[in-house]
Order: sequence, then structure tokens, then C-alpha cells
Amino acid sequence: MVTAVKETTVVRNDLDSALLVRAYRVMLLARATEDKLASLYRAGMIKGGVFLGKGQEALSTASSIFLQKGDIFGPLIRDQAGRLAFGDTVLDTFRTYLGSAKGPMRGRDGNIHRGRPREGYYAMISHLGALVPVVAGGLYARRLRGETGVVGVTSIGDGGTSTGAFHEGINLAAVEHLPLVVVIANNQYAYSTPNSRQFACADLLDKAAGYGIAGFKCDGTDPVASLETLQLAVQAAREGNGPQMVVATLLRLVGHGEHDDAGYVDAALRQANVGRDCLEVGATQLIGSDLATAEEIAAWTKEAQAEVEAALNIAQREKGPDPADEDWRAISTERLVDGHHDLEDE
Amino acid sequence: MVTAVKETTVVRNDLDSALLVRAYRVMLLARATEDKLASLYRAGMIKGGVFLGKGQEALSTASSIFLQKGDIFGPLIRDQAGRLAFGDTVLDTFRTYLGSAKGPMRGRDGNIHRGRPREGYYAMISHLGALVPVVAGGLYARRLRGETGVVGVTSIGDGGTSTGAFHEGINLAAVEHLPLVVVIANNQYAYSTPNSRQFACADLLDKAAGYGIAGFKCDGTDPVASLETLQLAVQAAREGNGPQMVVATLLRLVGHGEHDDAGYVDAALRQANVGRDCLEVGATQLIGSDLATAEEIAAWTKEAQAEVEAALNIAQREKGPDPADEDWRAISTERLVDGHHDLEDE
Amino acid sequence: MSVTYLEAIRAAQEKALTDDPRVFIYGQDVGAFGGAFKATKNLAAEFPGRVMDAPLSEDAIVGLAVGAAIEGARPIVEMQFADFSTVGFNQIVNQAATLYYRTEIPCPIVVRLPSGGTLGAGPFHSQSMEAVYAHYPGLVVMTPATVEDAYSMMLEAVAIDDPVIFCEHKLLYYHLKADKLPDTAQPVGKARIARAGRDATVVTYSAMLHESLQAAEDLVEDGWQIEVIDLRTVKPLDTDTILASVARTGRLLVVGEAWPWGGVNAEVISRVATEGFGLLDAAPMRLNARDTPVPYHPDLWAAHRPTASVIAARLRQLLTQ
Amino acid sequence: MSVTYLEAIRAAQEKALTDDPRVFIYGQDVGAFGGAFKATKNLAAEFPGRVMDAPLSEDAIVGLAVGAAIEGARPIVEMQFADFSTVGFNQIVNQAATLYYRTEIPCPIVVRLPSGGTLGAGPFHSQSMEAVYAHYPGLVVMTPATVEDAYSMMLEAVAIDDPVIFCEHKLLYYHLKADKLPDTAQPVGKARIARAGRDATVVTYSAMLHESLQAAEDLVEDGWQIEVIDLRTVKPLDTDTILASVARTGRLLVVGEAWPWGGVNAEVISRVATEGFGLLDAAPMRLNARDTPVPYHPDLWAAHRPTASVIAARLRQLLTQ
Ligand SMILES: Cc1ncc(C[n+]2csc(CCOP(=O)(O)OP(=O)(O)O)c2C)c(N)n1
Ligand SMILES: Cc1ncc(C[n+]2csc(CCOP(=O)(O)OP(=O)(O)O)c2C)c(N)n1
Ligand SMILES: [Mg+2]
Ligand SMILES: [Mg+2]
Repeated sequence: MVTAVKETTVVRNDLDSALLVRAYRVMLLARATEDKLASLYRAGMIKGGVFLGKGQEALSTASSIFLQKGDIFGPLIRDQAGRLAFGDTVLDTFRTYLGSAKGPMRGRDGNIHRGRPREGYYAMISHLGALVPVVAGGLYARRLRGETGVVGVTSIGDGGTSTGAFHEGINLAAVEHLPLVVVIANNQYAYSTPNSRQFACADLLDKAAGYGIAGFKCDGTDPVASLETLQLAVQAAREGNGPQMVVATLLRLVGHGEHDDAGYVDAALRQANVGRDCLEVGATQLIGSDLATAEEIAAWTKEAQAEVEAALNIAQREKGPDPADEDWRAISTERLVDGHHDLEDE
Repeated sequence: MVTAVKETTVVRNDLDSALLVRAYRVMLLARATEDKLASLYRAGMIKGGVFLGKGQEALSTASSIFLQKGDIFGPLIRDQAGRLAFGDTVLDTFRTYLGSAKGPMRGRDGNIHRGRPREGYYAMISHLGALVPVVAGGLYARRLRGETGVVGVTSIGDGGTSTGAFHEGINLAAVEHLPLVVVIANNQYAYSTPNSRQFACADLLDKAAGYGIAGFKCDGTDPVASLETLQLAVQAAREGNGPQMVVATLLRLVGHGEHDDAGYVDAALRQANVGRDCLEVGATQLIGSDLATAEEIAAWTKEAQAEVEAALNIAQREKGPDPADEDWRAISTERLVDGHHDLEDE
Repeated sequence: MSVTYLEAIRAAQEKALTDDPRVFIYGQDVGAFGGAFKATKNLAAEFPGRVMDAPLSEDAIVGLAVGAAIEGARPIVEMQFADFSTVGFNQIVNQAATLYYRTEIPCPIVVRLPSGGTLGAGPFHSQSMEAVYAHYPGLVVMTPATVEDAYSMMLEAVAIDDPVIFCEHKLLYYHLKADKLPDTAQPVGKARIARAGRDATVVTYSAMLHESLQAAEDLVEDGWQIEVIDLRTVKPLDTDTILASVARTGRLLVVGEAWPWGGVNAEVISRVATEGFGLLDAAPMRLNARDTPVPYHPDLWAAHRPTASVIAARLRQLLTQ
Repeated sequence: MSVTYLEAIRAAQEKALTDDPRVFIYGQDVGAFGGAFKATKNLAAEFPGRVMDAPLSEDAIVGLAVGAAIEGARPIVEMQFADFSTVGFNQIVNQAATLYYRTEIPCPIVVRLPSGGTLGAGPFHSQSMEAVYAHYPGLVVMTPATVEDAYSMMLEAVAIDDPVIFCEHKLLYYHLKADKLPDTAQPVGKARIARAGRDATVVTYSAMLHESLQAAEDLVEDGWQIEVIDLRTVKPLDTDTILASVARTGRLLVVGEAWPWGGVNAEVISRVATEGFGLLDAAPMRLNARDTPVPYHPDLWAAHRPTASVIAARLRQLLTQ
């Protein structure tokens, strides 16, 4: 059982530079995608809520970028970037928000509730914390089948740490010594609720010892720090050291959803380190390390925006599901469908 | 926020000797009551299960003996002793097991599911962990009413620490800075499940820091240590230092219920310190401190047994509830009772 | 001046806080933020210390309410969405609902459930859980369909000594309006004849009342007079009012937004069939949502739940049977 | 040689573990101890690493099962008592039950619920939760009443690709016996005519089947022939078999042990009233448990649930109506 708490520092050379660039371009793509979602929302073109991860792209990208084919990723609300890094596409993002029948959820579920579970990309339900034991269960089954070296990553917010599901899930993963990495994005608020009304521990990482698992913390506004930390955590899990908890500090730079102006966020936090935009931090890091020029970054941004436009163009032309074609059944075993559909004959 | 972890040592003089004697006599009474319950069970005179706290009397007594009128006590399965120390009676114990209409549960609920909530003595439901937020809620209401200096104590087992309810309840109590003492009786097993399949932390007390609350640990087989520890914890809560977690190590010296021979318990544990009988430890302590002689203890034991016999005699003569007299309603507002009782006219 | 369904709920909570010092509100984001739907707007400022943000812990929130109720308080807890009450489920059905029966201590808590489907809300922000709670002994389940009822029933929910599951329909929050808050109210537990009729009885509740009223209106041109009953509370269920209506009309359609298996509709039909069999001139009918999770896409959603036109069509069937 | 209902469940799990390497069992004390009721006795030793003690975490247990199912495993999870599934409720109704509809990935898990009342078990070790789960889309709810069904339906529960809530009745565990395990079985989803009759139909399931059969037997001396239908699964509900029986008898009594509001009984009567109204010669009747928590005292308990004599009395009423 590993219980050491490692505070990582920026050791830029540990990461290969191609990875840094790749991560940064995922962040850019996520930001461009979400900017577009925000304007679609404002234009009334998306039904239901839009929940963005602006400011959390670095951490989210880091969460999944070290995963390999066969690994499991269970993203949450603010993980547009991590989703893309794991193989989700901008097209499927728009398809899901717009309810395209061609999207992975076929109009049945929307927005952030998407995934392709068969590809290790789990689809969250809304209930916070509920995904933790599910990812643990995926890992459990893999191990039972004799697969080794598999890792599962899931993320959660400061608010989500207060759920019973989070507690039970991590504890179970610890007992089973599963290769699960839980990334806690401490963005200071759960909807409008500040950390002071959410937990009383000095540091969320203090929870790791209570589960007997390893803990890491990092500055979630810093792409390099986030990448380095997650690299260590994923590696530790892959090497058989059991669950790993990563606590990252940052701020969500948008509302809880696009309907929310986040007026409750303390202005001092916005000004503080925690309120930095990870995209700006990342740009400085890339330029400072001679991995990119400002012009290159501007070009990448344009490329990302173009990719987003192209995907949106496709998604917008796709049809939603046709209710008349739906078979309206919630189970797969056709002979066991309860034959009592009151709306059937209308 | 207090996060210090205090390991208590035996400082006998801190406790007044009358208290020690009183505690010991409660332990004796609890043991005598439970011995009788066990034989009633074996004789087939109790319907349903019998769940005893043999070996846990010292800790349980310590849990409630420092509480005052107006405090709240939310006992769990193994708290016969703590119940008695808080004001429950042997008579009500038997009444509840035997289903007497005069008992506090009037035959509607049985065995350990008893209480007198209006007197601060809460009645557990079976779902483990579920009582933690309820006791917190009682304290919350008291504070809202302006009452100060109130303390609430509740207890839970090693198994119960794995429940979401435990986690949510303690965390909420910590956020609200409530005067709640949670006593974790780590008796090494949850039913047949050993600690190794229950948690992976090095010590359950490692959880305290994760909630930002104070922690204490003690040898639950040692009456003096248990009393000293709980005295500190209750006092700290009363003084406004927020929730206190006490982790005590011990072994249940009976089966999970009387139907269970506890064959799964590791023989080495039975032989170890953790397997000591707290009544024997207490006797040695009392005699060694010149607070009692062996003869006195034998006389107290007899007295306890006599009290138990007398109570049983009364309870056995009392009637159970008469189904014909029951009003069969689950809410108090008569006009809102749903008037559809299918069994009504039989 | 007009007042919305949501404002009525807010006003009732404000009045309860004003009139009774034992009342407090506890729930996620209900404090300074005023709640996800603003049902507690400004209340935290008006009543310092009595309208508090809770941690993201539905089980503990309800547990806290039960403990506070034991000590004589009258907590109102808000679930952010009805759907999330599943993680506070145990405290509701096993702790709150059994307290009075077991201990004779009543449990005066109100659990507010923002319920029902809205556009694009999807499987986990659309559920109607009234039937699940009504199945359990020990709970009162209110399902107000009007601004007036939202107000007066919330006051009553706080006033009565038993746990109340208060199912407010999100679709009504902003759009449903009344001229003013009511001064008087029908007693809780009694259904209301929302529209008198002669030819058939529609029994319904919550948002489906409005679809049903629309359907009844649509049938006027064909000469049909449809009676529409708003249940108001689904537990207790006012069987007498339903039976009296069916005695007049001889025909019954029950309409609800929840899933079909064993919900309010099944209970209503079962009561009429068992207690008022002779009153029926034709087989009773029911309309529920379909037996799948509530879909996200607006077109699927529209086909998932009953609407006025579906109700009207079904009524025509019923009337010509 | 004879085999009990409990042994049948154990044997079916053993066979499932033997036949299908994807099957594993996870639950509190199911390992070396063999489970609180011994439904997994010796299985941990027989199938090392595939029958595991779980932490006291119902939510995580079900969550783990869903994750494992996504990866192609076929977990069986045991709740120690049905009543404790309330704390795993969210994972059952929102995670497991929605997975297929949302993602097209089936969720082949079995959740075993030791259900129903027994002597002195009280409010929290006696519950019958089948109606709560049946209300939710996405679940199959099995309620075996015989040793043969306990065995064959458990095999089927593991075999099908959807989440199954397997409600086993604790009262039947040790006392209900059969000569041997069955080789063949009626398909799951079909009800069974447990006793053929002519004068009235009793629809029932689980332990109440045996009370109902006894009542039917008691009425023979009066010359009545009662048909008794064992539902076997309550979701799906085999409406056809029920309607066919009512078509023959014209009279219907539904008997269940769960709470009255909106349970299996309401659903059955509602289906017959809506789809087979013309078949009924008299008002249908139902018998449920009373609408309170399940009481502890044996006398209260006996008066809380239907028994053979109450069923017989109600049948006499029905027959002379
Ligand atoms: C169990 C549960 N309760 C309530 C909600 C409603 N809700 C959605 S997001 C949210 C805040 C989440 O905060 P946090 O976990 O910190 O994540 P963040 O939004 O900050 O990324 C809440 C309360 C929910 N989804 N699940
Ligand atoms: C939520 C829940 N799940 C399962 C049970 C069944 N159960 C009753 S006692 C018990 C073991 C409890 O172990 P622990 O918490 O260590 O307390 P101990 O019995 O050792 O005192 C279990 C699993 C329960 N009561 N509640
Ligand atoms: Mg947050
Ligand atoms: Mg224990």
C-alpha cells in the first residue's frame, strides 16, 4: 500500500516535448469546441443545459492523455478536453448536444452524458460520484479476465467528494487494490457552493490516507505540472500500486452552466494564481521552452476553430432520431419487454 | 479546526473513582442482560435475531456515560451498555425483545431498534451509517434554537465506515462544526468480513484528517482507557471544537448475532490483547486501584443478575400489542391517512 | 401583477420562515444563490442562518432534516432535481417514513422535488418519482398543479407533522401564472374538480392537468363535456371525489407523466375498478409516459409523454367505446 | 433427497459459475462465510477469486457490477437483505437500468434481494421492493415462488443480457422443498397456472402463492374451484395469461405481500380493468399488506400481511358478489 504524498514540481524535461505540444493542441481544440457550444447556447440552438470546462482543459487533458488503448476513462462535467484526448471527437460532441441520431447517444441522452463504453469511454450519469465504482468495476472485470497493465481514470469535483458514492467507490477500489486514478478538480465551488460549505479538511488530499491510497497534488492551471503529475499517477497505477488520488487546484472560468453568470465567485480568486487561464499558462510554457512560437499557437488556434466549424457543419445537417422509428424499449431482451405501452397506438 | 490526533495513555487519576465504579457496574448490568438475552434466544423465546455487544461494554459505556440530560445518544448494534448508561432500562430492553406493548417500540420494532427520541435517545434503523447525519441533525436543530454545550454521540463499526451515509454524515457535521462524537468500534470484523476486505488505510483514524476533525484512539478492551478517551472527546465537542472521531480497537466476543458461531474469527486475535474481555480487564483495574474487591465485584454481578431477573419477570408478564387495537397508520395526521386498507374489513 | 408557480413556492417558504421560527431550509445552493431554480431567492439574506447551503450529500441532507425534526424543528430540504433524491432515498423511505410508526415521534420534514420533464433535460433531470414515494407507508406525497396549490400546499406541507414529498413540476415554474396568491385553500388530501363535465372523467395531476384541460377544451367542439379532476395529493389519494365523478360520467381516463408500471394511474384505476366497478360504463383507460428513460431530444421527449392531442384522441376512443 | 428453495438458488449460482467464466459473485459475506443465508455456501472455495466479500457499500457494489458488465462480465450481487438495496438504489435505477437505452451496451447484472417478511424480522429486514424496481424502465424483476423457479429463473437471470432484480423470498428459503432440481423450465416472462380452476382467478407471486394455494384448497369443501396464477416475473407482467384466466372465471383477486399503494396488485387490476373489462363478472379485489412498516411482533406481523384464511374469506366475498 502506497500512502506517500508527492508534491510535484515543474521538471519540464521529464515530459517529451511532442506530448506537450499534443496536449496543448487538445486544450485548444476543447476550448474552441466549448466556445462554439456557448454561442450555440446563446443562439438558442441547444436544448437543455450547456456545461463547460473552461479553465480546466490542462488538468482534463492530462487526465486521459497517458491512457492507452484498452484503458478506461470515465470523464465528468468539465472534461471536454480529456474526452478529446481519449478519442472522442468534436463531431460527436456536437452530435450529442444537437441530438443527432448519428451521435453515440442517438438523441437519447445529451451534452456531457456521452460515451462509448465499449471503447473504454464510459458515459456518466448525472449523479455525482456514481461513476467512481463503475470505473472500478470495469477494472475489476479486466483483472478477473487476466488483463494486466490496464488503468482507469475518472474525475470528480470538490463537490463530488461529499457524495457517498465517491467514498464507497474509492474505498472499494482501495480494498481491491485496483489501478484507478481519481482526479479531483478542486475548482473552489460546487455550482455556487464554496469549499467552506463543502468540506472542513485542510486539504482534500488529506482524504487519501483515509483510504490508504497514494496522493498527488498539483496546480491545475499549469499544463506542465498537470501532465507531470498525472503521468506519475497513471504510471503508479499501471505498475500495480493501487488507486491514486490527484488533487488539482484551479477555478472554473465560466458559469456552472451557460445559464449561470458565476456571480458568486470571489473576485480575489479570479485574480489569484488559481484563476489563471491554463491556455495562457501553457502558451507561455511552450514559448518559453522554445516548443512553439506565438505565431504557431495562433495558427493552431485557427486550425482548431476550423475543425470545430467543419464538425458543426456536419452535425447541424444530421437529423435527430425519428420517434416513429424508435422501438422504445429499455432492455435488450426483446421477448422480456413488458408489453404494456400506453402511448403505443397513438 | 482541530486536527490533532491524541493517543491516550492510562492516567487513572484523571477519572474520578465513583465514575469508574459506576461505569463498571453498567458494564456488568449490560453483560448480565445480554447473557439472559442469549439464553432466551436459545430457548426460542425471542422471535427474530439477537445481536449482542459482549466484549464491547467498556467502550460502549464510555460512549454515553459523559453525556448529560439534553445531550443526544445514537447507539448502534453493540451498545447495550451505552444504552443503559444513557438511561435505557433492562426492563425496556426485554420489553422490546419480547415485543411488549409497554415497551418504547410497542412491538412495532424490536431488539436493538429501540430508543426514546424525545429523551435524546435515538432509535437506529438497520441501515448502517444512517444514524450519523440524524444525530448531526439533532445537534443542528439544538444550535439553531440557541442551545449551547449540547453533545451528540453516535457509534459505528469498522464495516459501517464503508457506507456512504457515514461519509456524508461526518463530512456534513465537520462543515457545520457540530459537537458530534463518532465512536468507531473497530472489532476487526463486519459480520464475517475481516478488516482486510473492508478498508485499506493503515489506521481508521487516518480518516479523521480527511474530514478535518479531531481524532482519538484507544484500546477498547480497557475500561479506563476508553473512559479517559471518551471523556476527552466529549469534552472537546462540548467546548465547541467540532466533531471528534474516536477509534477503539477490540473484538466482539460473540457471534454477529446469536445464530452465528463466529467461526470465522482468527484464533490469534482471540488470544491477542484485542481479544481480552473488558470485564476482566476492568475487574483487574478496579481491584488494582483498590476501588473494589473481588468479593464486591461478585456481589455487584449478583445484583445485576437479580435486576435482570426482576425486569424479565415483569416484561414476560406483559402483553404484546393487540392487532385489533392497532390503528395501523404510519403518519400522525389522521385526516391524511390514505383510506385504502385492503386488510381492513377482515 | 402576477405570480408564477415558482414564486408561489418561494413566497410560501418565506411565509413559513416568517411565521414559524422552527422552520429552516437546507439544500445545495439554496443560500445566497437562491437555489438552482431560484425558489429560495433572497431568503438567506432575509433569514440569516436559516437558509443554508448544504454539501453535495443528499443522504446526509435528509438525515439532518430527520434529526432536526426529532428535536422539534421543521426543515424544508431542497433536492436540486427530483432525480437526485435517489441518493437520499434511504433516509426518506426508511428513516423519515418509519419514524412516527416506530417511535410515535412525528417527522415534520418537507422534501422538495423539482420534478418532471422539460425540453432537453434528458434522463436524469426529468423524472417523476411520486409513485415511488407513494408506495411507501409513512409519507404524504403532494403534486400541486396550480399556482394557488403550489402556495397553499407548501404552507400545509410545512404545517403538518408528517414527512411530505413535495413534487413541484419544473415545466410550470416560470410559465404558469396566477393573479395573486390565494388567501384560502382547499384542504390538502382532497382532489379538485378542475373542470366540470358530464361525459367522461379525466383524473390527472401536476403538469398533466394542463394538457388534460387543453384536451377537454378541444373536445368541446365535438359536443363532449369532459370532467377533469386534479388529484393534488397522490398520497393520500382522494378516492371519494374520483368515484363520485365516475358515478356521474361512467367513463374514466387517467393521465400521468410518470412511467407506466404501477404508478398513480394504476392505483387510481385499481381503486375505481375495485370500489366503483358498477359505475363504469366502459373500460377505463390510462395514459403514461413510455417505459424508457426520459429522452433528451425534443422530438423523442414529445413522443415519450402524453400531450393534449394524445389525450384528446384517447378520450375520443373512450367516449365512443 | 430433496432440495430447498435456498439450495436451488445456491445450485443455480454454482452452475452459472461453472458454465460461464464471465460470472462472478460479489457481496457482503458471500465469500468463505457463504452469505448471511448461505446462498453461496462453499462457492468461494470452489471458484477461487470469483466469489468475493465486499465492503459494506451497497452503492459501490452495484456500481462495480455495472462497470464489470460493461466489460463483458456477468456479475451476481447479493444484497444482505432487500431492504438494504435502498442504499444501492441509485446505481440500480439510474446506472444499471439506463445503460442499454442510453448506450446500446446491455447490462447483464443480477441483483439478489432476499425479500419479504419472516417472524420477528421487523421493519428493515422484511421489505418487498419488487414494485419499486418494476416501476423503473430498464429492469427485469423476477419473483420466484417455487424451488424449480428459484433454480431455473436464477439461471435465466444470469443468462439474459439485462439487469435482473431477483426477489427471493426468505420465508421460502428453508421450508420450501422439491424432490429435485428441474431439467426444463417455463420461459421467463410467462406466468404459470399453479392450480386450474373455474370460479375465480387469484393472481399472486412469491410467498403469497402458497397462502393463495392453501386458500384455494380451503374453498374446495364449499365446491369452489379457484384458479391460482403465479406471476413468476412481475416485470414483464404476463397480461395474456391473466386475461385468459379471467376470461374463464370472470372473477379476479390479486394477492401480494407488498404495500398497497401502486404495487403489483394495482398494476394487475389496472391491466385487467383496461384490457379485459368485459371479462369481469364482478368487481376485482386485491389484498396487500397494510400501509405501515412491517411490524416486529409476530401478532402484528400476522395481521399485517395477507394469510390463507384472509384470502379464503376474501374469495368467498368475491364469489358471492
Ligand atoms: C448527487 C447529485 N446531486 C446534485 C447534483 C446537481 N449538481 C450538478 S453539478 C453540481 C455541482 C458540482 O460541483 P463539483 O463536484 O465541485 O464539480 P464542478 O461543477 O465544480 O466541476 C451539482 C450540485 C448532481 N449532479 N448529483
Ligand atoms: C447498509 C447496510 N448494509 C448491510 C447491513 C447488514 N449488516 C448488519 S450488521 C453488518 C456488519 C456490521 O459490521 P460493523 O459495522 O463492523 O459492526 P459490528 O457488527 O462489527 O459491530 C451488516 C453487513 C446493514 N445493516 N446495513
Ligand atoms: Mg467544483
Ligand atoms: Mg465490526
